Amino acid sequence: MNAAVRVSDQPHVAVATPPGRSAIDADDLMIVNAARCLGELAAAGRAVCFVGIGLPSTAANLARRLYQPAPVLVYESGCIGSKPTRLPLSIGDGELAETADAVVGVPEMFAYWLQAGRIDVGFLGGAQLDKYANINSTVIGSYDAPRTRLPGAGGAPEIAASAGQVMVIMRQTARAFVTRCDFRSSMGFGDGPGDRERLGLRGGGPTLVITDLGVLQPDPKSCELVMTSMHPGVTRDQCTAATGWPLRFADD
Amino acid sequence: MNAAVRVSDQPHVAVATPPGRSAIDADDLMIVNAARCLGELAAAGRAVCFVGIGLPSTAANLARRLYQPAPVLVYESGCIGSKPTRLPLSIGDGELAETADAVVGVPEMFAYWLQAGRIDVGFLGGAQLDKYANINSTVIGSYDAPRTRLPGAGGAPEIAASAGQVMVIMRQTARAFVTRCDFRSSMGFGDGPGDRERLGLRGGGPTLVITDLGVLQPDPKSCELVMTSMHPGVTRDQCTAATGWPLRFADD
Amino acid sequence: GVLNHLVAELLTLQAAVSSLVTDGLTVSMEGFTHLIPHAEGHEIIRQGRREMHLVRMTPDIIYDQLIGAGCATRLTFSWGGNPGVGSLHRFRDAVENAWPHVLEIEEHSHAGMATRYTAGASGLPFGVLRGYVGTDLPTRTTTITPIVCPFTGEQLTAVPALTPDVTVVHAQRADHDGNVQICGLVGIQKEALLAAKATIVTVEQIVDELPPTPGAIVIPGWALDAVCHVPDGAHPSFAMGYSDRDNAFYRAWDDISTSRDAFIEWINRHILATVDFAEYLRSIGHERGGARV
Amino acid sequence: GVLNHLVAELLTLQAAVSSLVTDGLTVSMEGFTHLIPHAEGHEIIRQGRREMHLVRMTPDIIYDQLIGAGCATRLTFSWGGNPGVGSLHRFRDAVENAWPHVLEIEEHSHAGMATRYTAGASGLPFGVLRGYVGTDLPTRTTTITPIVCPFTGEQLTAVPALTPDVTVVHAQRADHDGNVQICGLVGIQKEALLAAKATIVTVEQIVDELPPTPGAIVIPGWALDAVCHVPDGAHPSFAMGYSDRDNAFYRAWDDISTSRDAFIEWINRHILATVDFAEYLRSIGHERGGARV
Repeated sequence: MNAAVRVSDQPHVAVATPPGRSAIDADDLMIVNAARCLGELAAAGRAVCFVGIGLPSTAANLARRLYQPAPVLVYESGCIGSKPTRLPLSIGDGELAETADAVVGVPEMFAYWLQAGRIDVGFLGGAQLDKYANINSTVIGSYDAPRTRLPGAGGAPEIAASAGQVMVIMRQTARAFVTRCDFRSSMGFGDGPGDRERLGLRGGGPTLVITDLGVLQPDPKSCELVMTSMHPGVTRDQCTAATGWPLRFADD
Repeated sequence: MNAAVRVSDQPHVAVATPPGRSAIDADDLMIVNAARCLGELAAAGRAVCFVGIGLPSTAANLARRLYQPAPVLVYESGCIGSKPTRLPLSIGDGELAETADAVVGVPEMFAYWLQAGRIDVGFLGGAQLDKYANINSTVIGSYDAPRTRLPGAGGAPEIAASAGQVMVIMRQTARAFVTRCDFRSSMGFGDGPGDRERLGLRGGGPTLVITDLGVLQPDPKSCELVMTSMHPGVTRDQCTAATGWPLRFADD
Repeated sequence: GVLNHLVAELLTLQAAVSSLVTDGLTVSMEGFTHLIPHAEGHEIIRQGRREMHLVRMTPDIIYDQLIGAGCATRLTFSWGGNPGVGSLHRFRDAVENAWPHVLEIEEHSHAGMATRYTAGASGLPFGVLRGYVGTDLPTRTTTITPIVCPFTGEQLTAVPALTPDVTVVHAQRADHDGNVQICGLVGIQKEALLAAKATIVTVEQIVDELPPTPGAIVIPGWALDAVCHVPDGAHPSFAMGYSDRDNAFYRAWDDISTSRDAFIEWINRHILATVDFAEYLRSIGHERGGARV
Repeated sequence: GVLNHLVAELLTLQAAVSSLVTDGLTVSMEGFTHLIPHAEGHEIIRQGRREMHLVRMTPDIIYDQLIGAGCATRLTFSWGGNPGVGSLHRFRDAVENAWPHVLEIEEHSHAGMATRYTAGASGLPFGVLRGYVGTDLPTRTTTITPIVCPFTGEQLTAVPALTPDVTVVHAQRADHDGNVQICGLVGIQKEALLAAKATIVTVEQIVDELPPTPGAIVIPGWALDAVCHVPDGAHPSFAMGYSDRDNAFYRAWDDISTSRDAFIEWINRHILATVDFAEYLRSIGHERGGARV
């Protein structure tokens, strides 16, 4: 159960749905966007995905149905190459094991498959995201006297460290897209360019943040997340208002 | 394939059979003696044995047929609780896997089962044994310009380190029972009392050396191997002549 | 094992808990998304254990109940949510409000917990991983420290072995020697068992002979201590081949656990007022499916 | 894999060796007592590879042949005997007499080799074990060094990861995507494969669908490079379910390999003069049993 997938599991930080967008539309948009990206990666032969339940699982399964070559689904519960016929309700769903090419134990999953660099794409989400794509899924407020205690890091620190690339799926709000995370549960680009290399992280880090308003990508030079596309009908003002740092747009 | 079991695999160090003892008798005596010891350990609930092919496997299987509770046979090829109906020819014998309670990979065998201290009894043998029960199964002569290159340590260093106790099975000759091993492939009591503790070895070390002439055991104080019993018809002179160090006898 | 070296003993769960689980112990109850040993958790609540150090990758409902019932003073974990539903309210109430009392936490990542159990199972004092780097976890958790590769000079992370006093898991089957077979998602159970000083395994079924099963692992009885026959003992989790995950219960737990009063009433009625897990299952109106293999 | 990321390619063994195994590489051919990839060893001899660094826990007949044929200049190993028979004469001749040329050796224990492969498969630069302590191995092998536990201060032993350029194993079956199934004694094969930069797997059989099999493991094709159909490719070793160990051959090898002349003649006649492993098997009069599953 990586923190990635619990976009809907973060209580007390739920986002009020703004006028003109329904919750279902937002999720669907994010799923379709993520699935399309996975299809492109699969075509390039780089789509072994580490997925959990929720939007990433839905997106990965959608991509598996739509694209050939299909992405390979790896669930952190131990299933490699699962091909579920229906969407699983939990990462412990029997269907995931029954349709997998291989089922392995948890230590092997994290050591031989994730840590060794065999995962092309990891998914993350959380309660807070900062402009360097660091994520908080641990605590709102101080660690010792939390305002809201969240579930914690789970698989996220090592997904963020070792996956070939990381896709973040989160609803975009000023409360969630913050200047600085209250706690850094997983590392994006740290405090800016060069931090990943300096710390010896082998994975490529975040490449896409897929939101209900559009897509953000890290600027190749500054590593800062920049809005690179917006869904039809979404305005720059909407995006700016939904972001806690001074948001840049790619075509500026 | 631990070095333990290749009593018959050490070429060029074969022992000329002395008058009055046939090769078969010698092996049989050693096997029966070892089986009896395992039976006693099983009765005390301490007989999970790490065995390889050869005399230890024969002895352990004999004990398994003779005693109740029976010793548990663990083969380093990955078989836990094997109950072969015929004596296996190699530790890769299919029968060992088919009759095992569990089959595990080699890393797990050495880490979770041997290193973690779950093995009560390990067996060792080799080309040379010294009075502190250190064993050489690596090389006769110098390492860089060997007179005889032997197979090497195999599983022996960690069996010697981690098994609850070690039984050595070797034919007793002055050429094999030496003052100092040319190479220390596995550790008995090192250079004497306190060495195992000092080095942090968790297993109890050698408790019995079963030979074709009788049994040697380490003196509780000096750790030196002392002849504690002789087979019927074997004389002290025979034992002394077959030992490269000044051999002591338990009832001296 | 501690009770008898060459076999595991077949015991009632009541007897296993009362002989092996005492106040103040470090206890791990594992099962990653599958085979969560809920019956054992209930029995510990029933027997009123206190000041336990609970260890588990995903605390889940099983530890929400133990924490809310006041059994634990310390928790080592990596992800504490109600999977697919949301918060663990009793866990949050303990951490946020110290109710029913202070809960000290030691927080890791999944990979770190897996490394710690593996070190424990291997008889090593620590394990090494590429982990935690760049996160705030090492600033809050003292059991995370850098280590340098003696060959390459590269800096990695070390974590200490987990060696629980008692590990508890649920499995599909055992035979009369206490050899235990786990099928499907095998999770971290083998490592958690082999890392522990004492072990309890609850099983769906006791069989004369373990059927060879694709994807199953077997832990020999001589490496275990107590085996207890508790059908459906993972509920609301599941045992592949025997039961399905009770997703409705996971959702219902959100309501039950949100308020302290509702929680206390539920614990009183369904755990403290029942004698065992079978009666608990009847008390919540749960029908057992029975073996489907 | 290096050839194509999402699947393993089904190739002839000749093509796999010529594209992936070049002179001077570090090559591991694993199979602990079972599934020893002899066909691959032969093909490397046939293609005349030189200056290889061979890695294997138990060099066995497969490396005796490669060493005697002059393919190797370096050997990393833990036990070099002919199991149940005696010496590996070509290995001994190389170490004792530098024939056909000097063979540099790097000697470990089984536990150390297993730890090294596991570190390699895990993407770690080193592994830790309780090993080698009190032996003379650390004085002769530079890749054994002490390491101190950062939590307890206890001294343990570190060994560097093994990351072969190519790992080769033999297995029972593969499907058309190159997913490989290994049954029975699974040894160190998974770790050796996952530690390598490139991989070749020879299999007894290519099937449409891998049959669920108790005790089997599967390595997904996307984690492998080349899969080659070579029936009985482990001979004189065996593939559980397909063939038995040819104990007579192991004994016969003692005579064949004792003298340089007899060895050279055997290699010329049975490996260099045959085009592939099937012809080799006919040349030694070995009848294939075929699948017995």
